[in-house]
Amino acid sequence: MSEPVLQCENINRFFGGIHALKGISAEIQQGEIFGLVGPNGSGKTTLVNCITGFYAPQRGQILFEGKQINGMRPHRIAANGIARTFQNVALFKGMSVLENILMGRHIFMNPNPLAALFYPFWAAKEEVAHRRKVEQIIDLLQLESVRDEHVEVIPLGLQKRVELARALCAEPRMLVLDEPMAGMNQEEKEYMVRFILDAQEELNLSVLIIEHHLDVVTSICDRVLVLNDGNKIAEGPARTAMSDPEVVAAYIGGQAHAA
Amino acid sequence: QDKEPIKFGLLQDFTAVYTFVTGEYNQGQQDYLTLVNEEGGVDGHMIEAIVRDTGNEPQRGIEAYNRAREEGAILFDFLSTPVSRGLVDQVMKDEVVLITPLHGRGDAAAGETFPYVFPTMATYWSQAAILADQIKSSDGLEGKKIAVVHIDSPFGREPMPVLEKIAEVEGFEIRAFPYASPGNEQSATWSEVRRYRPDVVFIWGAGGGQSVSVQQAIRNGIDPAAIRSVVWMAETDANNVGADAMVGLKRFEATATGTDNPILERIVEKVIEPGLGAGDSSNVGSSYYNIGVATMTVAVEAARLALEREGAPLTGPKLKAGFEMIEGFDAEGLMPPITITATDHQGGGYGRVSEWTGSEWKPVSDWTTAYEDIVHEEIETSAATYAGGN
Amino acid sequence: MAYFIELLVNGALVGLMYALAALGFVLIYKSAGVPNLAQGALVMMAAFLVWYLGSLGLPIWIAILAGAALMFGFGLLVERLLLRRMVGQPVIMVVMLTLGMEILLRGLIPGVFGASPKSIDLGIGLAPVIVADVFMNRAYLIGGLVALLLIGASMLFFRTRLGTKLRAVSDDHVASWAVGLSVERAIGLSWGIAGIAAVGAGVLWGSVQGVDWTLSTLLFPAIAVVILGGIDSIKGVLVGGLAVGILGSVIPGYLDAYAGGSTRDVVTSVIILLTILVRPHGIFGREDIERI
Amino acid sequence: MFYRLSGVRHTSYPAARQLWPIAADRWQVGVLALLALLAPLLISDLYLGSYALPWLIWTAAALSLSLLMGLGGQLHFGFAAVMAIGAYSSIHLARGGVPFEFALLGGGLTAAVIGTAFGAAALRVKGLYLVMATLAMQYLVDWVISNVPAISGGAQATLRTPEVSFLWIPIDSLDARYYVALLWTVLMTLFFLNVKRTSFGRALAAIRDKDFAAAVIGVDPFRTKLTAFMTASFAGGVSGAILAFCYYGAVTPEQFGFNVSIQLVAMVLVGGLGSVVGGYLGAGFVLLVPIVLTNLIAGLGAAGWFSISQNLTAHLPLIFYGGMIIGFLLFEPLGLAKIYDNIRKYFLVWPFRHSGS
Amino acid sequence: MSGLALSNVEVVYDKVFLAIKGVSMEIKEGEMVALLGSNGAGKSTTLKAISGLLGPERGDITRGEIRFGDTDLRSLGAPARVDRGLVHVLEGRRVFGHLTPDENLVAAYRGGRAERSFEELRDEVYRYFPRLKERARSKAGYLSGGEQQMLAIGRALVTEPKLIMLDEPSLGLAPVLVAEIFSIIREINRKHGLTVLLVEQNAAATLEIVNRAYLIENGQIVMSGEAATLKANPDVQEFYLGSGGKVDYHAIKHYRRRKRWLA
Ligand SMILES: Nc1ncnc2c1ncn2[C@@H]1O[C@H](COP(=O)(O)OP(=O)(O)OP(=O)(O)O)[C@@H](O)[C@H]1O
Ligand SMILES: Nc1ncnc2c1ncn2[C@@H]1O[C@H](COP(=O)(O)OP(=O)(O)OP(=O)(O)O)[C@@H](O)[C@H]1O
Ligand SMILES: CC(C)C[C@H](N)C(=O)O
Ligand SMILES: [Mg+2]
Ligand SMILES: [Mg+2]
Repeated sequence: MSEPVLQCENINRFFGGIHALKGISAEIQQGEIFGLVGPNGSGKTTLVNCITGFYAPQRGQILFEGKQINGMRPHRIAANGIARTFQNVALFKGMSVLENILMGRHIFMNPNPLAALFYPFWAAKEEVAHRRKVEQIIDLLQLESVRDEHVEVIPLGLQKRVELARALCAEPRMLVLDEPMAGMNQEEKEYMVRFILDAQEELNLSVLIIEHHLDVVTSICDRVLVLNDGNKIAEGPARTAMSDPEVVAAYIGGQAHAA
Repeated sequence: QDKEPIKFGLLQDFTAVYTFVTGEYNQGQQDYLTLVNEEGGVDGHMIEAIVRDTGNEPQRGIEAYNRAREEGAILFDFLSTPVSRGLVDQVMKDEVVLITPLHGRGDAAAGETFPYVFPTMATYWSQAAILADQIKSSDGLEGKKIAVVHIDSPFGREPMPVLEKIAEVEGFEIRAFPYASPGNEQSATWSEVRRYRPDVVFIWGAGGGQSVSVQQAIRNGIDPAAIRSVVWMAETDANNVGADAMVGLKRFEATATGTDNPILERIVEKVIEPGLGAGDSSNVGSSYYNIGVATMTVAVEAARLALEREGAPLTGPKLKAGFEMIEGFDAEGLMPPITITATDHQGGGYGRVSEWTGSEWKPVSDWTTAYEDIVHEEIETSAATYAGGN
Repeated sequence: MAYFIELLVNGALVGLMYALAALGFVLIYKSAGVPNLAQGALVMMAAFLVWYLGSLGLPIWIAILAGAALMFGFGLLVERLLLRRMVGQPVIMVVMLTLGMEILLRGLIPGVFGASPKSIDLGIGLAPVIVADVFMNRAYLIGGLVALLLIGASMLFFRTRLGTKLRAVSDDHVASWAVGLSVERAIGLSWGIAGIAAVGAGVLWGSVQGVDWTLSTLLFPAIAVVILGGIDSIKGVLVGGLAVGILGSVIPGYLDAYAGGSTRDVVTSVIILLTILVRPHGIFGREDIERI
Repeated sequence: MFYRLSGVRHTSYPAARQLWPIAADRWQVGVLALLALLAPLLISDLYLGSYALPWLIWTAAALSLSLLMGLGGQLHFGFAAVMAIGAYSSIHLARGGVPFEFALLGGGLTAAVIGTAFGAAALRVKGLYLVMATLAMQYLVDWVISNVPAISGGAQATLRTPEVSFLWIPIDSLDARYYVALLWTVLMTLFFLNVKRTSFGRALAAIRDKDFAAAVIGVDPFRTKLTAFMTASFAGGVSGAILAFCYYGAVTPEQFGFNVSIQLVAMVLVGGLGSVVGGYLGAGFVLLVPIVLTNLIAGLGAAGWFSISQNLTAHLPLIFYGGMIIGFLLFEPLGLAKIYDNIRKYFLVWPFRHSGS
Repeated sequence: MSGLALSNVEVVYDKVFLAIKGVSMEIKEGEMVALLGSNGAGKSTTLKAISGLLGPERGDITRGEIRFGDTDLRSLGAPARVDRGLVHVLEGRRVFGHLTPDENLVAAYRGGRAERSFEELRDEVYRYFPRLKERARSKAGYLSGGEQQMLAIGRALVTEPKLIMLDEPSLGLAPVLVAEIFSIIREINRKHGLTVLLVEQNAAATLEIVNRAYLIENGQIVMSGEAATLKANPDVQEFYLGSGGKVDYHAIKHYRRRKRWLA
């Protein structure tokens, strides 16, 4: 691995009286899969929200490819090459799967209402060009069968996959996934893992992933960061970090093998 | 009867802004037309009223107007300032008569500019003048302080220019106190009025706002006798304020109130008693009912004159001519004698002042007109702007 | 100074009168989660009912009580016939339904009882109440007291277990069902109570401005009060009412003379705009909890 | 039956993106367009002038609002004020000698500029609070119009539209006014349909659905919302101007009061949010049903079907109208467009009853 | 008397979409049964059909019978079913976000019809979930996922149920909490004889604690039996258990066969 793509330095975030992140620092290397784990409410999503611009950290700074991104608004960060998915699926209801994925191309389009006036000359061409990329991603994630379905009627597992597809369409250099496998059974988990690995490899991405499925974390993450109550309690290669006694106590519990 | 009926379009607002007046007004109109028909019509022609609710919405007014026109109506009454104003051009283009008694554009009194529009009764400008005149003749105007408490709308602001000019002439002080429409809450305005210590208060509103004004005035220690109201003040308002509390309040009136009049007596006898009335018989003789009757007496008179002079079938232009032939017509004492000419569609701008006695309105002045020059000037300048494109 | 105090006091009283009209709106929002655009129509209906009962010869107090009972029943009926079938639909559709209801009532009530204005006489005298050159409106004084009373009672109500259940229902209908709360009954109850609040507003406003359909336009000042105070807060009704009343009285009291028109509605509009921009959820309103 | 999905195959991306991929729909559109073109020959002036003409213009207005409310999810309860701005400024421009075509554009632009200020509130709040903010702005605009005689047209507060011509054709006859309105409405319709298919339209829909998810794929919520307000206000302003020139002939402040705003919202909601068919149906419903009911009830009364007081007769249309809104919502909460859609779908899958696995 | 029986239940969404097709199940009093299946198989739909919550989603039971004890549930509204002792903990927690945990419990308390006092029930919930007691005064909407899940279960227990249905209680929870919640469920079942119907993705943990399980795919029950029997089934192992939890995910990046029992 080479130089870090993302550097978080001393990130602090408060919500009223709650100190949700207490000076977190982390570095994610180019091309690695980086796991973010920790008990519920430990601040994982908050950290990710800081990285993607939804919350501004009150203290600390975040650099992406050497450029400071804290303080930027989410859409600017997206345009800079970070894409993400959400813990609770956040697809656009009322749109088809295809349209949802096409939305991922937004940063490459020109959202001008005048386009609608001259649709045949202008917008249509733009659309058709982007469709090729979209179809590629649909192929990659095997979404052909639901391409034209309304997104709210397809099963949750597929919805998460569509969300991933939407994120990939933006041709990001870094992908942030918040619990992509929550609520999936074994088979679906395996599919999801395969898609994440394929995408990472083929598109040469760095991945930041939050996941509670320990087996997944230990087997695909190069390194992990474990949070507890806004503090970093462990960091390092997945298997080592996960067997840290503090991590076991706070996060995994006695019957770790059960999950 | 094989003579063509004459059709009037009474397309009014029964459900929205003007509900306080429309019911009784329209009932008076219909009852009078029934009376005319019962008595054999106008030269044998029956009069047919096309009655529709417009809800005070312009698009409904336009539709109702076009439909009634297609059915052959040649006279219209919308009893709605916005609808009437909106349709003035159309009416003149279609050459049918629009009557705008006590509403609509005041400058429509200028007959050359508005050949097909007939206010037929005193405009708000004339009303203000007559009220001022009554004060002048009872207590004198000079040195007085007059507060004009009005609804903040074009209608509410309308009397101001005329009153200001009269103030100049007569040497009294005048100040406007607008309250926000619809006027159900005016307390801040009246705090100001009380501090102004006016000798006389004009209240210029309509509907619920009027009784709120009176209540507020009394609560603020203003003697009802010092209050002068625009024509829109009726028995229902008195009841709302408290019939006894309002004793002494004076208003402008364009027609007599009560059933003590040959026409109303005949209505009671031939329409109400046989059960042909258009509504609740307890309304017969109320202020707004009688205004309704009076508007139709003028229209029927115009139709009669037109038929007499020009012969059937009656058309818009003929009816217009009929209106302009009306001379000294007073509806057997129900209203002041009016004379409508091609230049004066207001009919002279007559009216009188009456006072609430606790149970009825008692006239305190004769039918009169006042400050004609000032009113006339106002009409002329306003009509001139219309002629100039607006 | 006396002028200022007078504007202040009367503004406060008027504000309480508006709060009275706003209370029902908040009650329904707080327990059913629906902005009820028909609240003004309920106020109108209540006033017509009380007037009608009075015109049958009932003493005014009995008429008011009977009116309250009828309006409560009407609230239950609305739920039974209409809202029950809308549970789980997008809120905007339920809002539309209340708009339909307001149109229907605005036709039905004046259509049946007559559109010309009626009067309710509460026996509140017109003689001025002037304390140290500060004039007070007797009718508003009484209205303000009634408003305080009803607002207080509502605050206590929402402290009870039943009140908590109603709040739960407004949060999440499906979850309420799942734990055995009868969403239907809760919504019915909240409409019933809002109906009673409407009687208070209808009778007091009706006695001041007369009873006709225009009472239903009280909805707008009521909404202004509610937005300012926070749409689901009863405390907010009180504070919002006072603020709208006082600012809408004091500022125009000094400004009108120069503006050449009545600035009250402009002032109110600006207050609303500023509140929304500065504090989107009103003074006491609850924030939306949105976790990403 | 009438609709056939089978046999419809798309071989290229552009083909799949046609507006009306189903032949039967194309037929319908074609027939309707033809009828609209021939309307002046087919129906009497009464129906052309009092029904078809206002229906078209209000449809354009409703579509403008639907762009904002339906596609963008931004509730706007002050749209009549936006139309008023368009109407008043275009009239003043035309009176000042600006050619009608440019006066329309000018009206639209003024409305767009001021309308975008309305949108500024939308950057802070959504839902009911946005409703209130826009309503408050409606009041402000109303107040300014009716308190500044220079805008409203003097003491009588009536402003007449001057005689104008459009593309060298004088707009003095009903037919001419009808065609101008038709042209504008068709333009609006096509624009609306196309917007849904452009990145702008999708960005709007995305913001409506999940603003944070939209942001994360690079949609700028500020810019998108403001653009939406600007576009809708422009369209609303032009619709207001057309309403003034082609229908009212003279404008008064009441024609653009807040109850008109509510009616516009009702048009959008009753029709169905964000649907073109809904725009037409909703505008028709809100505009014409009260009129039709009034005539129907008056007609029935005259024919002696019932005898009730004048007062009740006048109120019956309101009662039925309110009842119909309630009825439709209970029957199909998603609006008239959804009812239309259900019927259409029924035929699409005919003779099967259910689609799906 | 509080056994649950579904026979041949069919649910249609939106009048067009057939989501479950003739599901039959039986759960005896005091039993703990799991309903397993992949995403979109119809598990939640089945639970909603039982608890009567299909209405708001425009779903409709078009065929079949659901009996609880000796009452036919189909004619009852959702609250009446809760009254009969049947409670449903919804997928995604759905706590009353603007209420405190304490108030959430109050909202679920049945008042006059309850057998035990509110304080008694609340204290019992806090005994199971001490963490909730600490957060009892902050708004439930700001609790962490695990705490919300605990609150949702606690809230259901306050209704004094005979049968509790849990829809994916482990969704999004940290392993330590999953273990905790599962053990509490087991405890409630053992100690109070509460019948449990558990919908889960986490098949391995689930099959550890339940007596029996049903497997649902595509709206149909495809397999059922004792937990031990199912655990031994090779298909179940491969698709639900991940061969005993020892999958090397890097190695699965190749074509996989689909489930056999699918058409
Ligand atoms: N918008 C917010 N307002 C107030 N508090 C918040 C907000 N967002 C998060 N918190 C608090 O910050 C803390 C961290 O929450 P966060 O969502 O980051 O946890 P998490 O690690 O993602 O947990 P989980 O695994 O359950 O998703 C929690 O205590 C939470 O209540
Ligand atoms: N409201 C609805 N309208 C239309 N279809 C729906 C609705 N809810 C669910 N469905 C469909 O019904 C099927 C079964 O859904 P259900 O929610 O019961 O699945 P599940 O087994 O609980 O899946 P998950 O693991 O995602 O919770 C799915 O295909 C889903 O798309
Ligand atoms: C019919 C009348 C009451 C109309 C009045 N001029 C107004 O505008 O309010
Ligand atoms: Mg999280
Ligand atoms: Mg489910």
